[in-house]
Amino acid sequence: GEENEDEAIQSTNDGNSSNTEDTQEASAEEPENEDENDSDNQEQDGDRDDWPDKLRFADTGVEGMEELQREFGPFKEALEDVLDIEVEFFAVTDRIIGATALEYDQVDMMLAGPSEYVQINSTVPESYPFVGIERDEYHAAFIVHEDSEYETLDDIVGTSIAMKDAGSTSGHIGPSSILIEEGYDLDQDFDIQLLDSIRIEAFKNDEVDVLATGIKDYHEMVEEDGEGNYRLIHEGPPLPNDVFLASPELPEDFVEEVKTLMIDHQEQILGSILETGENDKYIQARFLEAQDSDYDPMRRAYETLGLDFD
Amino acid sequence: MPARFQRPSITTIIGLTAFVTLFILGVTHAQLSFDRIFSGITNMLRFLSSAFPPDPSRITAISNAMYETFQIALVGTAIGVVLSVPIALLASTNTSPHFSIRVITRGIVSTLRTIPDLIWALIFVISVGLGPLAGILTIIVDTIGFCARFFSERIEEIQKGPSQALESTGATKIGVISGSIIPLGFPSFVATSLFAVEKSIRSAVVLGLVGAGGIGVELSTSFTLRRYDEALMIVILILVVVIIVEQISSAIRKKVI
Amino acid sequence: MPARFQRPSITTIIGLTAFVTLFILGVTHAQLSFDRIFSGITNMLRFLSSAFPPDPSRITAISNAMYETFQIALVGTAIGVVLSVPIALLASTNTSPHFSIRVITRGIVSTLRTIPDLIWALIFVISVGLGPLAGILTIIVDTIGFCARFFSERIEEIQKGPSQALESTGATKIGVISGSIIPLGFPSFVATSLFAVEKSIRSAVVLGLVGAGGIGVELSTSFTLRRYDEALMIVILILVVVIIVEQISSAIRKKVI
Amino acid sequence: MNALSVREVSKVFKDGTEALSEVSFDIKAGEGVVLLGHNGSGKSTMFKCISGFEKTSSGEIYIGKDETTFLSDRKYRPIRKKVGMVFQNFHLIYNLSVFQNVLFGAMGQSRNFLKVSAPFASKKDREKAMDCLKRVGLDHLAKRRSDQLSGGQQQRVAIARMLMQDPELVLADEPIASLDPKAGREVMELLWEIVDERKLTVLCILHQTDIAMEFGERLIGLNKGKLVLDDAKKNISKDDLNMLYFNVDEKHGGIV
Amino acid sequence: MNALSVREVSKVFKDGTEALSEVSFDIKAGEGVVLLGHNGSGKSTMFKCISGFEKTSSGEIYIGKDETTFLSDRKYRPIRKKVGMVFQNFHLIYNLSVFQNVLFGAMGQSRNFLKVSAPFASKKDREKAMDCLKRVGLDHLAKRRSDQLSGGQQQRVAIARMLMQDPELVLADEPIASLDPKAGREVMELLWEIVDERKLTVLCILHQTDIAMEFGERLIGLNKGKLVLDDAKKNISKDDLNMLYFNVDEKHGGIV
Ligand SMILES: Nc1ncnc2c1ncn2[C@@H]1O[C@H](COP(=O)(O)OP(=O)(O)OP(=O)(O)O)[C@@H](O)[C@H]1O
Ligand SMILES: Nc1ncnc2c1ncn2[C@@H]1O[C@H](COP(=O)(O)OP(=O)(O)OP(=O)(O)O)[C@@H](O)[C@H]1O
Ligand SMILES: [Mg+2]
Ligand SMILES: [Mg+2]
Repeated sequence: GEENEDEAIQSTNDGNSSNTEDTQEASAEEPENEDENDSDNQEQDGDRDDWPDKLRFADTGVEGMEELQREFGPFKEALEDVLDIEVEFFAVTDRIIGATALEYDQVDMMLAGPSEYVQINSTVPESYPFVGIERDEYHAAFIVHEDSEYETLDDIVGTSIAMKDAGSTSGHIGPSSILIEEGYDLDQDFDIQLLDSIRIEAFKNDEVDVLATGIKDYHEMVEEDGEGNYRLIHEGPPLPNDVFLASPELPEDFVEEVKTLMIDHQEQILGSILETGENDKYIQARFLEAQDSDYDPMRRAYETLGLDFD
Repeated sequence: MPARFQRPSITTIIGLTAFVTLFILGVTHAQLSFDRIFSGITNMLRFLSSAFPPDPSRITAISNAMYETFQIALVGTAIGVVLSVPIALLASTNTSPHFSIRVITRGIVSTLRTIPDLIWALIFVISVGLGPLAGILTIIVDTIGFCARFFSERIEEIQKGPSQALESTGATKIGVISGSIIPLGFPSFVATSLFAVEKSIRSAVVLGLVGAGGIGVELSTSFTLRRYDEALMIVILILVVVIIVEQISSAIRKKVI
Repeated sequence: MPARFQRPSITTIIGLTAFVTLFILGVTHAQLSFDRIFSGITNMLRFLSSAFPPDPSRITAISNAMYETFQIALVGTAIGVVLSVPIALLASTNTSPHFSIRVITRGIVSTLRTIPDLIWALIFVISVGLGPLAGILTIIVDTIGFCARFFSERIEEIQKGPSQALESTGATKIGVISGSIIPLGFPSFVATSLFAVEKSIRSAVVLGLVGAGGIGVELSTSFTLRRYDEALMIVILILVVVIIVEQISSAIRKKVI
Repeated sequence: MNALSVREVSKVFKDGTEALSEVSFDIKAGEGVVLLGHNGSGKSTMFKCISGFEKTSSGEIYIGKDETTFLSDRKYRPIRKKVGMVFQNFHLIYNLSVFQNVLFGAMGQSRNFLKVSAPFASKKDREKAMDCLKRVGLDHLAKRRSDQLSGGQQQRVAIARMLMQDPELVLADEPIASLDPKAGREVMELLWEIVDERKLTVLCILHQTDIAMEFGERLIGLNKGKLVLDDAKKNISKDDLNMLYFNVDEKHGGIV
Repeated sequence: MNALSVREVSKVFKDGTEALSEVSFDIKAGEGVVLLGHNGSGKSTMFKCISGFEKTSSGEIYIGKDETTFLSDRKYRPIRKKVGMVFQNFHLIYNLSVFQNVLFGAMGQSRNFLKVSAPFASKKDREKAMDCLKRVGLDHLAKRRSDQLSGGQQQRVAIARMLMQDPELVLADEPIASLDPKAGREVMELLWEIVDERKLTVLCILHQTDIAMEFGERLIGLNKGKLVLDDAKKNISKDDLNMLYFNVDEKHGGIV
């Protein structure tokens, strides 16, 4: 079946508009493709009229795959190769813009973090996830200095905690929801500072007592400064997967097709993501099907944080 | 003999008092304790040393990003500058056709400037989609907010003598503007415009916002990955471009000043 | 009779060609299709309507944040402006004591400007800790990068006649500067400084970075939560402050222009 | 017909300085009149009021048939076109060429700016500009930037610009103050030649009483903002002239 | 002793204009000399070279005993302090008061700027500034912003500023061009009074040949950048003077 799917999408690529006549014109112009799979093509044209001829793909800077933001070439090529459709890739550095672009049909598919997905889904309720990236070691952690007296979460009541920016999965929503679930009052019990990209330096310089962030940051700090400097006092449960999500404007059978292809070719695609990065050792990743319900815990975290999107 | 000190006007007194009060409040608020500066200096050196030596391994990729950014910044700024000139003329006391037009134009320019880049990026992404075009539009808006304001300030400072000399020949407003205001303001316009180019390059992050890539994304990725030596390399590259732009500015100004 | 067109110099030709080429490349690169702008206009209106009417429910909290930001911005900018004057004098052709000092000062100012706020925030947090002080220091650096550059440009444009008149009395460099350069540049300095205040307020996000709160954090939180009506309220508040600052600028300039 | 009519014009500046008080005079078309007065007597202010750059505090000014007091800039334009001015401090566009500055004199002729910009001006205009420069002896400096001229050369450019305008009424504010004796005399001859040949009207501020007496058929004198002399040359004695300057109280100058 | 010595000074501007060619003259201390010449003959350039604002292309200039050709700005300062200048276009600081502008004349006296700023100057300096203003008849305008003066009044402020400086050598570039006849005469008398009483040296550029002949004990004449006249008044005939202006070829002005 693999081959078939492949070619099916290829034919979509040829028929670049919503009516059959156009499709045939286009096909006629490129007899090469027609030769390959003539009958199949004719048959499927009917329900593939509405398939896009170009996939607008945005990446909102998923944690651990930041490299993809700037070195997206191989990934884009792999995707084009696998899906056999032209892919327009946008590295968007702000999740709000990504969400808004999807809402206003300026983008077809996105790679987003769990927290982003929840946000986007709340604005565009019909958007849905179709492939998740499962990774090792994707959870929030509470880090203190080795020589500090803090051992448990109870000890850090009354201290200052550095987190990332509002809405970050592992650097805000994750740790916050842990604290909430443990029964603390975020406003009363801690001095939480959202320091974004200077959180680690601020922590290293004792500006704050505790750093609550993704486990990846911990590994990085250990790598930089050696063992024995930092201590984990609490690790949260695994966070939901990063997701590829689809715009409701895309035909569902097309998304289905893409999903199958991606899962089938995951080594090639994941390989292309990791090819450029240096942090691949933290990403023992694989693709799997994603459900909207996977993100309900995230939603609850948002709710308990009082960050609801009207 | 004039008195040593003129009695300051009520407005001056109120203004000064307000300034001094706010300043002192601000200083208190900031708990200024400059001694910390020295205590922290070793920390700082340690941090800075993590950025040395700059890491040139990605220089080709970075240069390409820079080149792309430069192109887009150039287009956006050039269009912005061209649009700024008429806007500035409408906004200046001495060239505006009417008081109300002046007030409205000024208001619009201030608004362009006040609305953050993020919102502009949003607006343009919504209307024209992701990509360089949205970036260019954002840069155009930024440039107008900046240049129109500075052009207008300069226009108001131009001595009125030469303009009156042209007016006295029966010249139209446009004649006076093209013959006197523009030539006399030219050195300053050049400086401001080339500063705007530089500014657009430096604020290349906005291109990242709209998915147009560029040097801003490179820099912020280096930061997120805490590769400070790579970040330093990028900063150095930007600095080189900034200095080149400044040199061009000086060279042009030297001819027309 | 002078020729209609002067043969442009080689540098001019090269410069122009480079500009035009880059501009065209940039336009092509951006796939400029301005028709997209019009097709997207309904989208845009829909988006904008989601911000109307502005939501004033958090007005007290917002105003407080604004007030804090204003104080800090004022302190930082005031100090930055004061430091910019001597730096600008060192960096200007007509006032610098020596060619090499000028080049070095210019280089430093360009560097201050090129190093992104984020890095400054990092550096100052490391050396003086989190809080308003780090914010003030970042604003000071920002202000110097901007004001010193613009002051210096204005200083170079000042006519040399009046300065020569003072020099001819045997005045020292400092005398000439205080007696001629500063008074003649004053209107422009005022405008630039008050623009810098405005700029510091608008770029208040940096205060958020160093844990000093302020209006920037409010704005970005409103964004994250997609509460555009609240964001609009904040933008309106900033706009009010920006316009007030502009009015003050005009009022002072009117007296000294 | 009157080329210029000044009726009870007063001008009080914001700070209370009364520069002109109830000055009235008429100048007939084709007359060449000299305006005299001590420093600060209000001569330049009079010119600024006539050309509308200062609003009068009271009184009316007619240029030809047109009342100018309440004219908008737009309505003033056709009138200004007829009035050529030479300013006391020249007011050249310092970073443009001499040639371009002179060409700008023709600005009133066309609403199209390109027609008076050196590269695009018509051959006729360009030749005329060179002609005007030649008349003030500066054709060899046409290409020079105007701030690279000597003081007298700049004044000549200002005169050439006025000539370029083909005005009907000339207001010249000390047009020969910076000129050498020969050039000064020649400029005066040029102005009066215009009056004679083309029947233009010239009102010229001068401090050189000898030249005033030589050229002006009629002399007008201001003192402390008041009109104190207005008569044909033949009726004016040396003493009358001296009175203009010696009657100045200490509030209005007078050197110790 | 020579107050000023100019030795074979030439000045060629960047664009090739030869403004001065091999000009030499000496002026003895206590002399009052008038410098004449047609427009563009190089008079102002001569002054700029003496005060060091233009570098000479060749030749030397001595002020008192000091060779000035290669002096740095810092070394020039004590020399400039002794040389008072009145510029052809006044060069006032337009947005400061008349009083402040005059006070600035004392800048050479102190390294402390506050001592010449109106609010902090010593009583003595303030009184002296008022005195200088009184001598040019402008004490009543001390508070006025200097761009709100008439042309002649501005020129008087420039003269007052020079007086404030207490110079040993005065270089006055057409100091009476914008003054009315009485004021002009009074300023010339003032200058020559200084020469007589305080044994100062004055070099004064004039275009008014009658005043030049009346005041100058000695006259120097430039023509096309060359020294063509340098003699005591008694040896100079009207014709000599006329030659200064009539010998100008079309390349150097001459009005058609
Ligand atoms: N910056 C300059 N570049 C080129 N030529 C110049 C420059 N400044 C002056 N000149 C030329 O040098 C010559 C001498 O100028 P200067 O100002 O000394 O004349 P002057 O004798 O003072 O004349 P005037 O009586 O008109 O003031 C003139 O021909 C003038 O055009
Ligand atoms: N903007 C102003 N504000 C206040 N007073 C002014 C202003 N402009 C000029 N004056 C005063 O008005 C009076 C007349 O000035 P005006 O320039 O008309 O004199 P003038 O006759 O041209 O003198 P001059 O021969 O010196 O050029 C002067 O006393 C002057 O100080
Ligand atoms: Mg006058
Ligand atoms: Mg001269």
